[in-house]
Amino acid sequence: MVRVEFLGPIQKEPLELDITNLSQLADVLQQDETMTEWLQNSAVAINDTLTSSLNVELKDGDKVSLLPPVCGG
Amino acid sequence: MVRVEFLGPIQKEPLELDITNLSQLADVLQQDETMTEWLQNSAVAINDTLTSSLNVELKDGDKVSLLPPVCGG
Amino acid sequence: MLYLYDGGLKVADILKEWYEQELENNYGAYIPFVGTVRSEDGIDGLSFDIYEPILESWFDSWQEKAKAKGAILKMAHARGDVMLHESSYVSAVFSPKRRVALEFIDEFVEAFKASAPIWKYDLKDGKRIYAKDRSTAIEGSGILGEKR
Amino acid sequence: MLYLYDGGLKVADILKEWYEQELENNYGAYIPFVGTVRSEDGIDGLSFDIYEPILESWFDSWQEKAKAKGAILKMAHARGDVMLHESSYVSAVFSPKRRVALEFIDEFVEAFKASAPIWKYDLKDGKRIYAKDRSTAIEGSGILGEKR
Repeated sequence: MVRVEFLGPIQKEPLELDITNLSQLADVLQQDETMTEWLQNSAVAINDTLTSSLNVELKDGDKVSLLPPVCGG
Repeated sequence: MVRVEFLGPIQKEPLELDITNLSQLADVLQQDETMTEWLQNSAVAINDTLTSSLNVELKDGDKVSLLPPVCGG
Repeated sequence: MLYLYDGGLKVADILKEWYEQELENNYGAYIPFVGTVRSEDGIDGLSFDIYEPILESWFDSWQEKAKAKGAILKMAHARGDVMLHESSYVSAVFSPKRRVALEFIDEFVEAFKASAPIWKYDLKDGKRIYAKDRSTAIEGSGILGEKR
Repeated sequence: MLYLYDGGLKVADILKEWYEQELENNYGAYIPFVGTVRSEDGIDGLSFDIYEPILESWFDSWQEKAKAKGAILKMAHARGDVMLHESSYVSAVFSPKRRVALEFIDEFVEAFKASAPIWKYDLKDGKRIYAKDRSTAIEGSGILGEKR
């Protein structure tokens, strides 16, 4: 299972999904209309490292995080 | 009389001169060979206001200051 | 040298502590940046969420950039609520030379605003409202939303 | 808001005092610059002469430039001897917005180095040696040396 976490202002509980890559995650999340805008403006991290490509394999125990637009300071 | 002061590292006592403009001051100071380099790299203030022109009249009681290269901080 | 605190920062203590930490280390220039909550749009304060694992690796990567220039960075940020006229953010660069320090504090503060994993909310009328309009999408965002 | 002190500056106290002076005045950004005496070329310290009447009018003119941008400046400098790892100079800008503050502290510090009427000396082997090679002629210098 892969754990998916939604950070900051995204009001969504974590998911535990049986997926093997980020494209599958995109398929799942695009079903959820409340996520449409967040999917377009959020960055993605796998095990706390940012990725800019969907062509990444996921393995059991991996953690995926969605990071919406930031504003520190 | 016009008082002429030499600031910072210029090792020269103040002068009291009977002059009416900065050109006369240049004539006087250019006689002093120890001043050659300072005259070329110093700024000039009259009554604590910097001037960039020799065409300035001086009157009795005025103060002229020579400011050599600076380095604060 | 990344410090996170609950609530508003004790700025004077932080600036003093950092100054004293580096006093003997022969840095000619110390430039802190202090961010303080301003009264605007009727807010009572701001509130912050921080995702610490990525903030730490983000900060480490900037510390490496500083080191390559002979400089070092320090940073403190508030978690949770920070009320009006309290400070939420302090960062600082120490460098042997002033030009490096003046350029690096600017570069670092701007990168911080654009990419550090921190989310800001306005506190207003008892609500905590995401500061969406002032937020910036992290570089590389949007891959999960691409049409398929 | 120009402060001159004999000998090395009490930096932590100065940074704290300035922070507290402006805390309620709705400035979002506070950026101090602190200059500290570095060990190099075998010096024991630095020493400074200041011509105060012109420093004051020079500072006032920069305060006006800050004001035109909605910002304010503060500055402290040491007179006389400042030993290794002591600080001789602190300046700071307060501004509602960070871009103004980041740009103005850079502009001000560089202008300060190039034109404030302060002279620096190395303290070395018991002597006080004018730091000629690091000094900058004020703009408009040389009129008395022109060939006639």
